[in-house]
Amino acid sequence: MSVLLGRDTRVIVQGLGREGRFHAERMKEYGTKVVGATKPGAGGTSIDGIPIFDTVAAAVDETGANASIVFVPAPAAMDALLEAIDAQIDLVIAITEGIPIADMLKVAAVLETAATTLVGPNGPGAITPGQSKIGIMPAENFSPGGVGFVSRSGTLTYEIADLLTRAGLGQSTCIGVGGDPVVGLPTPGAVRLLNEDPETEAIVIVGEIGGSAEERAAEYMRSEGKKPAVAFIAGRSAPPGKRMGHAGAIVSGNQGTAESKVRAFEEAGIPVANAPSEIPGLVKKALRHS
Amino acid sequence: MSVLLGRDTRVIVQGLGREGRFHAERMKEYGTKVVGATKPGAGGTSIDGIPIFDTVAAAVDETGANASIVFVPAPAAMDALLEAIDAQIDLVIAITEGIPIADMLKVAAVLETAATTLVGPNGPGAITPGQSKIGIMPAENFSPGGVGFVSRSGTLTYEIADLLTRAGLGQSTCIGVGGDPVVGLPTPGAVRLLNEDPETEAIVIVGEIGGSAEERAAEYMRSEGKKPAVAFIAGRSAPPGKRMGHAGAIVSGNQGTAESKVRAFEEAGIPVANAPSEIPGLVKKALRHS
Amino acid sequence: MKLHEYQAKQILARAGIPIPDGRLATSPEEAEAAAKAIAAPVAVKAQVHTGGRGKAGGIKVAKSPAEAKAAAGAILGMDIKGLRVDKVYVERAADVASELYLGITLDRDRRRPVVILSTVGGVDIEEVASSRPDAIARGWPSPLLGLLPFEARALVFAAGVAPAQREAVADIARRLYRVYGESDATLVEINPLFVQKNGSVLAGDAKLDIDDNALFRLPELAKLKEVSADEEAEEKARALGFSYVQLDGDVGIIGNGAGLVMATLDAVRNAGGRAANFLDVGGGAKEAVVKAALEIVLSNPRVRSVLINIFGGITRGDEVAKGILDVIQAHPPRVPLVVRLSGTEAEAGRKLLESAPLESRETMDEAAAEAVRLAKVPATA
Amino acid sequence: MKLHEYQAKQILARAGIPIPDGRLATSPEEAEAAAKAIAAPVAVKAQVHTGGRGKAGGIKVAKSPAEAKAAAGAILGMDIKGLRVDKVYVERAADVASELYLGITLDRDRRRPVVILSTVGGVDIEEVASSRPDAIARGWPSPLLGLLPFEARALVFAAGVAPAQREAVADIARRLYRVYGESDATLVEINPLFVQKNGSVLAGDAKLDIDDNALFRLPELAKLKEVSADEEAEEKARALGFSYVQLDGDVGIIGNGAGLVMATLDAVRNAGGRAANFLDVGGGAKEAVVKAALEIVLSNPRVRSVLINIFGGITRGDEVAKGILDVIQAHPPRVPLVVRLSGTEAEAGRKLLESAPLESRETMDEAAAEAVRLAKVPATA
Repeated sequence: MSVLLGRDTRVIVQGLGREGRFHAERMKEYGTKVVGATKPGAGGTSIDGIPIFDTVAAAVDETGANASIVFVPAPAAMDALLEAIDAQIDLVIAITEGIPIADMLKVAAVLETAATTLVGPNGPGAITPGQSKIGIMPAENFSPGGVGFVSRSGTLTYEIADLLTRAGLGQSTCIGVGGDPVVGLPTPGAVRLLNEDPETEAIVIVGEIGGSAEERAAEYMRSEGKKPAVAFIAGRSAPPGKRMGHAGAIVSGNQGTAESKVRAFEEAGIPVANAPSEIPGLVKKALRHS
Repeated sequence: MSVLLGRDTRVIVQGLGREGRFHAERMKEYGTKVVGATKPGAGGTSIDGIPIFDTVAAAVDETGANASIVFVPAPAAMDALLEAIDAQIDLVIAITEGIPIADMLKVAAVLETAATTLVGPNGPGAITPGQSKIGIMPAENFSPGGVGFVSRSGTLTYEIADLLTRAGLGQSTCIGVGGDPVVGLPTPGAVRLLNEDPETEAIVIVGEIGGSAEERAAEYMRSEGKKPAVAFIAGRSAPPGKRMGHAGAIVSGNQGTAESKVRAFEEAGIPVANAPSEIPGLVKKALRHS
Repeated sequence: MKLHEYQAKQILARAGIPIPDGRLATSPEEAEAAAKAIAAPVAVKAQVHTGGRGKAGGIKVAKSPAEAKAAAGAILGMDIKGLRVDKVYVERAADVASELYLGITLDRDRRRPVVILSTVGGVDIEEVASSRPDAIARGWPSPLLGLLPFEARALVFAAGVAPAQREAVADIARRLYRVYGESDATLVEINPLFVQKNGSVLAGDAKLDIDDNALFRLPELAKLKEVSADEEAEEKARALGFSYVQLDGDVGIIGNGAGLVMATLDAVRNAGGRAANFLDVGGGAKEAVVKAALEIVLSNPRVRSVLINIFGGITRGDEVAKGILDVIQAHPPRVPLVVRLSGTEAEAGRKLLESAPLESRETMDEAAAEAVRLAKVPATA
Repeated sequence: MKLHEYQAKQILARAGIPIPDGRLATSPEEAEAAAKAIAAPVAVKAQVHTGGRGKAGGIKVAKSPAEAKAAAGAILGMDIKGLRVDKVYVERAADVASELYLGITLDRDRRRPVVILSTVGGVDIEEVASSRPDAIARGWPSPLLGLLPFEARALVFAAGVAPAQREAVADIARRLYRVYGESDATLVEINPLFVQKNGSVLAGDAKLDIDDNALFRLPELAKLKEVSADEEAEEKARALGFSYVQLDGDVGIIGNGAGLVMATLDAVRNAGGRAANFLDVGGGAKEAVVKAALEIVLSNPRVRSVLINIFGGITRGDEVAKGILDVIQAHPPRVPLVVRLSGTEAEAGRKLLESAPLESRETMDEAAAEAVRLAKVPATA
């Protein structure tokens, strides 16, 4: 494995509804070890060949799962996340969109002293190409290699993975940190994981307007960066005060502007692409110069 | 120092009312470094020669205090304790009686991941004789030496310290863990500190009816005990269902009986005194045989 | 502080927990009217602050208003474990299929609330805990987050609640936890929690004990406080700032500090006597407090000697001595006094007492032995 | 979701925060009656979901009911930043000695709420934050414990609140935090928080923005939702499950995934054009959704070309293609369409579109360039 997930990662699915079933199937096809799922009251049965448990604790006990993917609808998502954290699952990936901020603040407070890494919510998940995929990304756009990739966006991640793959740049691990204002593993933390990963040779950081996660990631790379990095910021043309889909993608006052983020990366010596299509070229150039 | 407190411990007083002032004076007389006190709104002044601060954080910043003693009345005590924990004070000693259990449960939950050791509430405090006293115990009953001493009671602690001192058995550190059902450092944790303290040669454990802290302490000593110990249980003649003053001192159903505690100590090879007056003799005997 | 079943049930109902239709009655006529209004078989239940009322005949089923009147007539005025029944609760009888136990209290070792659920209800849960530990499920919610849905579900699965009742029981558990938190409860219990033949779930009984230390912030609950006759002395002591528990021996005990007083009780027993009470005057006891304490202890007719054991810390021996002198000069006590002073200003105190009509001893053991001896001397005068 | 000042103030008042006496009015006559009832000088304040109403003339002081009537007549119907004023709030004028700022919002970096207090109130707090950072005190309470008394005190000391108001301001801060928590606020603000000449403290204005994602559990607040004319298209889109923001360019944009749509907007700008909107159809977009999205985008008269950029993950390219074909067959669009499909089933989708009257491109950059070019072609027919 590169970071977070690899061949030995054993995953359970929380929320095996229509979407959960569809993606569990895709993950299994990819080779991800999907070892169980939770559905209160259906414990002991199986769905699509996946053993079902009443609780996460029971699933962990009986399957040795060390990761979980959460599709539980927003109103019950906090409970699902806290259940996974309580069961001391190493990696929890939350796909769910629209979780109230107050709920995520509670989850974040619990995470402060928990052993779990939460990726998401409202992201596509994470993938270590060729080994394990825990998420909803179309696997065919990804390929194994040395580019670590962090993104706040979903489909933009697929787009960029596709461009990298076509350019012959495989990926070590891609982490979709999620588009909400409060996420479990924000961009700087994800960048740190890749920076410290021996299998990652270069890092691509895809940010968007809103918040200051990109500025903090740039600051971190400026002082601790061990490998070349390339950045892209989506939403450079977005006007202030308008929320661009993601609850986190908003420029309010002088907070969260694309300019500030681009400047931060440039000050850290990290080239910023004007369009996703420029990223592969910048990565190649950066690798040549490092 | 032996454990928790010693010559270099710097104490602030939270709640400098009548009782707080009286005991601050006694502590200073004993040689305890009382470096400040908090009284919101009176910051910058001084009382009885003690500099006053508006907040615990300010007091810590300016005095380098690493301990605090809390006399704040019960309704505001949770806030005072959380303020001290938030200021990352190493040792907090709570004298306050009558704190609601729900408040102490919150404090206990915060302590789970904090750096602070809380002794009390509803106890006499702690003393390392000859070095530092943070509490309300009459100092003249204590003397320096090698007997570590843990107690759930206040005046009974003075009584037994007096008996030990008269018998020529000085004390390393005496810890009054407090008589409430929920305390910061329960008996087993206090016993562990003394067991691992190189300056403590023998341990006296004074328990009382209610709860199972004594059983757990006995269990701990049975498996990890490095030095001789002697126990005493107050309330052997108390009938079930009657609360003996301390909110924690109650036998309910088959929980918390003196018999169970005595048996646990005996099974751990720890002699149990029938009266406080027997304790010094048992300690001497235990030290001879060790 | 204990609440009556009917009070506890009102609080549960406000939290959205289903309870049977019920009405309070203080006379047979009111009970009859209540049964008429409910228009179904009812249970007539004594409202007293003690357990075991069922075994004592304090609960009767009535199929008609007339039967309810008769039942109330039999129960009202009854003595249950020393408590007189003044009120009955008339409640629609449930159509019981099975009984569960649900309770929340403090787990001192874990320093967390513990939620206990069992499919063996209607009985002493401690008995079930020791005879069939597997029949009991426990959960320890964080006091900062409350009982989360997943924790309630885990309990329901672990206890083996039938599928049809799982959701309802998990929901009731979460609501009960809210009651526990919002009313600063030390114990809240639904035992039995009925499962009716139609599948619905309903609180059969309810117990709610409140943390006395939290009453200052619970004005509504504080109003419900009732003091029974045998608790009066204890309440009076509490009002004076010390704690008093009546026991059944003949040596009156006064001391400072709960542990020291307990040890004094033990010392009396070691000397072959029996304590008449526990009385802790607390820290910093002043003259007036000692005086009031003596009066309370002497008001117990069984007391044949009084042992005062003070180890001075905050409390000063001379002040205690003055209090003792004052009260025995004003009202010479009807029984002998033994005093043991130690600690702060003890010597000054002992000096003050030298010429007083009482026994002074240096150690707790000696003082206890003397008090026990004096209690056995036949009363003179 | 934003609340009006009068709604926010009602919520603050219920939480025990002092507010001036005030009444809502929708006509000059009602405003006159309100001023008469208040019987003191009043402020007549436009109730619109935007800031800066003061500068726009939306607040007037009136010394008599007649003046209040006149003020309301001037304000009602006014246009403030494109919003029509339908309601005014008539409020007793405060006797202001000084103004503070108090607000609570989310600190994304710390993942905690942040409470902000400043003795410089009544102005843009972001301006104060950059020009006089020391005039602002901040605290980050734990969402599990709420704003504790000691934290509120620390804020009051750090901000330099005058001794006479410290207790009141700390108390209001704690109550405001409760409002923040209980109403799932993303922002709650009292600016200015008045200190009156008699020393009392009072909310001068109030702002309360609610987390839309939490409205499902806030039925009372959800009822207060108002949709202004210019937000209608955005609301319609939200009801259909996708997000839409109107902008002022002429290239209509449809895409899936917020990041991809933002990147598409950027690509349009890179190609020298301007996007007319942001529209994210979200994940798993089906035929019907694409159809509805096209209709919404085309309803904007400024749109001169439409760029559809779909990268298939959950969304399948063939389904998107079918949706496009359906809608252009039923209602041939008045402007040219450029489609870029990639990812899952993209090839199948592109094949379906081959004979359709639209432009298909392989990359985002090419598609954006084509859409910009077509928007600049003068309209024919």
